[in-house]
Amino acid sequence: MKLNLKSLFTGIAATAIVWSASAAETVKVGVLHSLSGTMAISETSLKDVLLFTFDEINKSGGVMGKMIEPVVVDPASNWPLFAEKAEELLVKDKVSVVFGCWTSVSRKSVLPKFEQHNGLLFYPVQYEGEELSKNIFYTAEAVNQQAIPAVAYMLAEGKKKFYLVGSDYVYPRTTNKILKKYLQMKGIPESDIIEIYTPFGHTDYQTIVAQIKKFAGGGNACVISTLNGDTNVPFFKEFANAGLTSENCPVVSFSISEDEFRGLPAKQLAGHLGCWTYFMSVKTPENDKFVGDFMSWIKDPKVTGTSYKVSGVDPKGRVTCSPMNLSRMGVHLWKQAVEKAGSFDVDKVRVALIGQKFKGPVAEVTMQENHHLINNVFIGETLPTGQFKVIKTFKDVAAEPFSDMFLK
Amino acid sequence: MAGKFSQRELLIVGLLAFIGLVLLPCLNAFVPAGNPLHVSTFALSVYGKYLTYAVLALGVNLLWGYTGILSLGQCLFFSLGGYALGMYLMLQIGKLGQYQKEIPDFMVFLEYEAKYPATGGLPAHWIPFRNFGFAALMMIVVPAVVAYGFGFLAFRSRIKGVYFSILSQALTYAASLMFFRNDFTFGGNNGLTDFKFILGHDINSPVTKRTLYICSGLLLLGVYVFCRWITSTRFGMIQRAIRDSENRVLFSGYATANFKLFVFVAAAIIAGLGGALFVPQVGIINPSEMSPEKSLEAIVWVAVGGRGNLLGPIIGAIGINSLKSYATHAFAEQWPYVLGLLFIFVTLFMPKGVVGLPAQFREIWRRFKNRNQTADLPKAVIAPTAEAEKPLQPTGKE
Amino acid sequence: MTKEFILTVEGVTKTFDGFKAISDLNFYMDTGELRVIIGPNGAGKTTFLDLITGRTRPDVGKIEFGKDTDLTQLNEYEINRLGIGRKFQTPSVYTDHTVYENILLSLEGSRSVWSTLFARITPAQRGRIDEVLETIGLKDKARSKAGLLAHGQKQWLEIGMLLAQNPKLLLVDEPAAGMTDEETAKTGELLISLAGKHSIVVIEHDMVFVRQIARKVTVLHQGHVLCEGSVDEVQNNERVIEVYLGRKKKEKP
Amino acid sequence: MKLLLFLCPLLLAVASVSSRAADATAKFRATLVEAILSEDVDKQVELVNQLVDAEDELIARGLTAWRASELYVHSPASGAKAPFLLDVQPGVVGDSKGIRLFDGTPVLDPTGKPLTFNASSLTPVDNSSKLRKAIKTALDLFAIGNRDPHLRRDAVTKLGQARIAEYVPFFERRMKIETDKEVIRSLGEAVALTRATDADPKVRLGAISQLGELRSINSIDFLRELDTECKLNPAKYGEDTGRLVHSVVLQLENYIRWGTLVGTAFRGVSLSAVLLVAALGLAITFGLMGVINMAHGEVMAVGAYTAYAVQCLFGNGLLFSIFGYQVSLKGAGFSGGFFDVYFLVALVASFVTAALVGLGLERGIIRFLYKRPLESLLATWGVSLVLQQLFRHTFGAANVQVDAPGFLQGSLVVSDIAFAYNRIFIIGFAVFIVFGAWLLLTKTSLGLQIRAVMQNRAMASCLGVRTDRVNMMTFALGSGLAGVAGACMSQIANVGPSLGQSYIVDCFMIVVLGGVGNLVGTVSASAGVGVTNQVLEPWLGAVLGKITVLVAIILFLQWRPSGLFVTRSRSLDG
Repeated sequence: MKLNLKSLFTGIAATAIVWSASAAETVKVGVLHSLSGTMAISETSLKDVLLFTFDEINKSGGVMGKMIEPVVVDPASNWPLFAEKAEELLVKDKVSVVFGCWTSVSRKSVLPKFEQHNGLLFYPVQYEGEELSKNIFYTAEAVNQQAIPAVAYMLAEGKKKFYLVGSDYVYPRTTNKILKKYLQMKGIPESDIIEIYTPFGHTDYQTIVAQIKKFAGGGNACVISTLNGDTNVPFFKEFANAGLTSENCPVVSFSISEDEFRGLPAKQLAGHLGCWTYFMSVKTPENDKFVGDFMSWIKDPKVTGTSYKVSGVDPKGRVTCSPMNLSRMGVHLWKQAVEKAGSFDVDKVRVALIGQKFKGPVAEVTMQENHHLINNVFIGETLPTGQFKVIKTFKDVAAEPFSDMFLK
Repeated sequence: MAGKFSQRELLIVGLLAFIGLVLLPCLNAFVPAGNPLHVSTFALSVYGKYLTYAVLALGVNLLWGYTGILSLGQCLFFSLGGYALGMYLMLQIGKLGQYQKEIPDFMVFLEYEAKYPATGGLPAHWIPFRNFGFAALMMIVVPAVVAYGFGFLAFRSRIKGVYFSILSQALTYAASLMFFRNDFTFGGNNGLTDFKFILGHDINSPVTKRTLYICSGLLLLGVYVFCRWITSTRFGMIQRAIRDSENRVLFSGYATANFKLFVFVAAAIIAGLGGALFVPQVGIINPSEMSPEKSLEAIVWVAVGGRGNLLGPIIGAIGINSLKSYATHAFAEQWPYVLGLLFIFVTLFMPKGVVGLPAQFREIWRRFKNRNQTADLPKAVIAPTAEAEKPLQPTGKE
Repeated sequence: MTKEFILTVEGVTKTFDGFKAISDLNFYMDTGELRVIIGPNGAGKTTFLDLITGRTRPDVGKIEFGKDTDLTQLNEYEINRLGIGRKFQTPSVYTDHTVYENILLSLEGSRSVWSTLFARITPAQRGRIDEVLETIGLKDKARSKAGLLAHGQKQWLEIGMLLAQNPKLLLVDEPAAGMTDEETAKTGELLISLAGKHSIVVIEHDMVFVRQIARKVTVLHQGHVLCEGSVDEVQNNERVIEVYLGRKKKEKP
Repeated sequence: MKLLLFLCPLLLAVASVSSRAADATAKFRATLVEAILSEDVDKQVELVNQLVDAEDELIARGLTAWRASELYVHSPASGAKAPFLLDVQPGVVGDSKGIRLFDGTPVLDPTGKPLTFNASSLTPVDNSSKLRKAIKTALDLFAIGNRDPHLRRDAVTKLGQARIAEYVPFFERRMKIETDKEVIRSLGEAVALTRATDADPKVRLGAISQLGELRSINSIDFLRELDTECKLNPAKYGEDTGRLVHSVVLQLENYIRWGTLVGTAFRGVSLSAVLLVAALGLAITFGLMGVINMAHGEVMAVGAYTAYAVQCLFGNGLLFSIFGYQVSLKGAGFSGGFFDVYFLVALVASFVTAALVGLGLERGIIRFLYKRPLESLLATWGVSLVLQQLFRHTFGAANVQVDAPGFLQGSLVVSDIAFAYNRIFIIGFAVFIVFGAWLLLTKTSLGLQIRAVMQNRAMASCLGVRTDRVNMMTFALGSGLAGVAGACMSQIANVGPSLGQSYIVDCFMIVVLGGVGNLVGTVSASAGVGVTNQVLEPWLGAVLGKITVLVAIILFLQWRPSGLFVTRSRSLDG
């Protein structure tokens, strides 16, 4: 936790000693999340939850009796560096598995490395699909576990006009393409669907909000937002100031989870919708334990059984969210598969992972043959507290990465 | 000041070239993996990446160090070269993609088959990139043409100094926004990735990687020799004259715009070639490589290594990137402090960069001795401002 | 050499942000002439040179070189290539280059990108450089950086650069500034020796120097020609005394 | 004020001679309480629907609080559950009394003393979108009688859109006693809209032409549909109606075009103001001093984080860590108007902090680099790396939330065009700081010295100006302005470690486009870029619009290679 030179160096020295001394009792696991650069804003929380999960598992005896030893690297939101770090983890550190990546492009950049070196990557963030690698397990929500249920819900609520706004990159473009097809299948005419994109880091949403206001004038309109994390603040501030509310034009966002809420004007977002496979507010004993354990871990973050020094954990206003939950479940699924296979060997673990079930905080998930999960999907309304209130649950939705499979 | 290599330079460059081009690949190919002398294929491909960065840095240096043109858009050319080769590599994947179709995956799910039915989904400008020769030509031509067009406009209307820097930044920013768009047919922000073959060889095999590494080394050597030659001709003198007093050159009857344009295009081609070798080694090219910060990073390498000479940029590019590779693993949370403070330190205390250090030590030593001899002299301090008023000198000059 | 104007300036006006630096200026110069231009500060002397060398363009008026080369349409380097060389008020040499290189870059000859890349120095050029270095007395400094020269030596070097170029028309802005009396005299001799072969315009403040070299003097005042004539004529002209000589004492005590 | 609002009907109710009215009120209140305590959403909706006719302010308050998640349930150990809302009075700090919905009396503890509660420690009663919709309709009808004319107007407009004939008598009754012009207009609009398809042609025609006279934008969608319908089926309403509808549609479309034009102009000006505020600091440090400060964006972030810290200190307290040591500061716990003052304090504080950071930067690094401007780029880039990571480790990698003070929320609506208050504020603020900077630079002796030093450092120094000090002050001033800009940006954009990165490219572009060293240029450049951007965006979309602006800047500099306003110099390489 402390960041001073002395502890830094003792940390390095200690890590080096551990590498040489206790290699037999530990298993190395890679954490590949950006801790600096533009993506650090989202990925840092995932690093935290992974370390928490390692601690949780180590406390209960580790994986097949071995302590998980994290190897944390910083690919710095830089895609070529992602590829380099992935290969370094696999080749130099010889980690048994890697948990990481947030953006699709980062996953795309490391994918060849995992295939070449037969590594194992768990990817925990909702994405556009259209990909399936034998070396990647996608605990993330596929389009049919997030966008489609959300839009189906809006249709059921009687919405007839859809304004699709997104950041100009592949995930929003692809998701919206699929949604557009889906909406047309459901009988929404093309003229009632508007698709708009803004550049990365766009800060001026005046024109778009003015357009939405006009669009929503006749009623029965909603906004489907695939704006990525950072740009939501200017968007929602503008949205609220223009007098638009969740009553006259609700917004469904796919990139805002509880964690993003920490930087958003939650009061102005109240009533808008989100769709995820996990909400912090869901009341189950498992979730209470997860949230409670995580919150107490934050206060004294460490990884039991290793000398890894945890640092850079933000102590204030922490929450749990879907990518965090999916990250954690990934670790547990891997642990179970390793124990079932009786080996850390990637090929054996890969086989053992299929059909693996884990009772997560809000649902029991199953790893399918297509490397994606069967999971519950929740639609939630945002509360002024920055939490979601579940208003609709879809049980056991099987993720399908390829859109032509579920649009038929 | 003839265009000949001095013996010392020949020795240093020869030695480095031998280590880089012969020794390391041999250690990789012939020493077994367990041996402490073994250089892993992974390490080699990372070094290969550094070498392409060093190529880029030499281009930046030719522009900035020698001609005084600070372009914040060099990575645009780097990326254009990369995209040219990337397109070829993309088409080499063939049916091994997710969809097992002839066209790249992103074209399948963006429904290019419906958009460009005549060509089976391939936009017309992609077709010639099936041919490696064409792609190789394009990684020179495209950066050159873009640089020529932009440079022609800018230098003709005598945009200079910081105006030029900001303008080049605007150019690369606009280009990156353009490439981010899926409609631009280059794969949007995911860019081009998941390459499988190059010239029929498996791109991930150790032999290919070693070959790519050696190619990068040869390219660097070639660019070094080119820069060495160009800066030692009368052209090189005019370059430096432009840097120091452009108007005087103009009044001596030289059309400075042409000279600057030549250097700008040359630097763009150098960057493009570097980018073309960068892509197969890292396995991805996407628009964020064009973002202004990346170009700025290249400037920083040159400044840290020492600009206005040829060894500095290479040392800077390789040194900083090695440090970054090391630090992002060793101190994942703290490395920005390390790097940031290093830049500040270098700027304040090493105005001539790493290559200027020996001279600086000599200077300190001289002052130290002087102080011992005459007590009246002011305290020996490293006074950065005093040394930097004069532009830096190339060291290769005898 | 036929008797024709090498430089014709007619009806030229130049305004900077409302300030008339040059107004309705007429100026004619014979081939081979050595002309001195004097005038108080702000009279437009340097602007006048700027206009000839293409650094600024006139609002209206005609500037011709030789018979019918219109200078107002040309660039600095094009004008230079016609054979018009200029020495600046503050010495402008290539500080990072050696004295030798400074002269080399100024030598007469092609100035295209390709020729600078591939041309080799011919023995004739080498001889010419030596000759120039001899003339300006910097032979022993040939290998030292121009930036390290003394002020006067820089002035000489710049004159040397002009010579190397072998221009038809030399424009020399305050060559004697910062020189010792001895150097000044030497400069004067050099300029006189050049006259005839070259046409020379000298701008100068130092009246001793002007007396040494001048045959014909033009007095500029507020952007136009106040009077023209020999040194004595000019010094006895009442208007010149009024506007210039009176002031000059204050300026150069 | 609110207390008064709430007491009036209470007193009235108590004093009412008619016990029937009191009975009715009590019955409605009981219904509301039942609805709140019910678990079944459909039943809740049904019960809420019954409340529409209750002319009871307490019920309105209860419903409003329910919808805003500010309604709580008191479950005493003995006795029934009692829903209550908090009696928050503006300006009062600390806990507040609870008011029971059942009868408007305070919530008491077993000993009979009123209990006090703190909103943050209570769990609000659940609501859902379906329920909120029902609440909204009930409140809409309530709202026709609301004291706030804005709310009244919104309610009328909304009800008018529904075009339910049964509402018309309510509207007309209200029109007789209504005093607010806007509301009367809305009432007229609502009535006309509802009657536009009346069976009686005379009523119909009158209503339609009235919509035209009222410039009723709200009815354009409806009228367009009607227009198409009339064309397809002329017999249905008759040709007269068809013709009239068509002309009214044209009339309204014309009006909307004007509105769009004004709207675009406002958006353009407001974007210009944002750019100007962001670039002004840079115009001083870079434009005047020639320091290429790549950490300018991070100095802005310092300002924004200062605003965040001030907000927390006014509110619930601030928690952050310095090099791993956690620091927790207690907040003042203000709310309402007192809390809103934080923003004004934050503006000043952000100037001071950022100026101090700038001062440190100047003393520590930049003063050694005045003769090497390009190298200041390298060092300050290092600074920006360090600062970004420092923000991450101090305030967390996630964005932090800076609330808008009450007076910057919402918008001013003038003839159907919305002018958001925060935008208006930024425009005003831009004018203010540009004017301030201009005054400082031209009318004070410091300004004189600054200009002297910037033009010729050596000369100014010879003339006895303490250039060292002036450099320091100027850089601190530029940084301070950047800090204020950051605080200002917190109102429209996010506050996070990479806040600066999103502005730095634009800022440099603006300063260079305007002409280095020229404040007028900076103002003109931001105006040009802002307006162009907003004019282009509706046509080309945000991405292509931005690209076009960049290309336009490149082409513009072809024409004026040294920016809009050129600073002349006579030296050869000036």
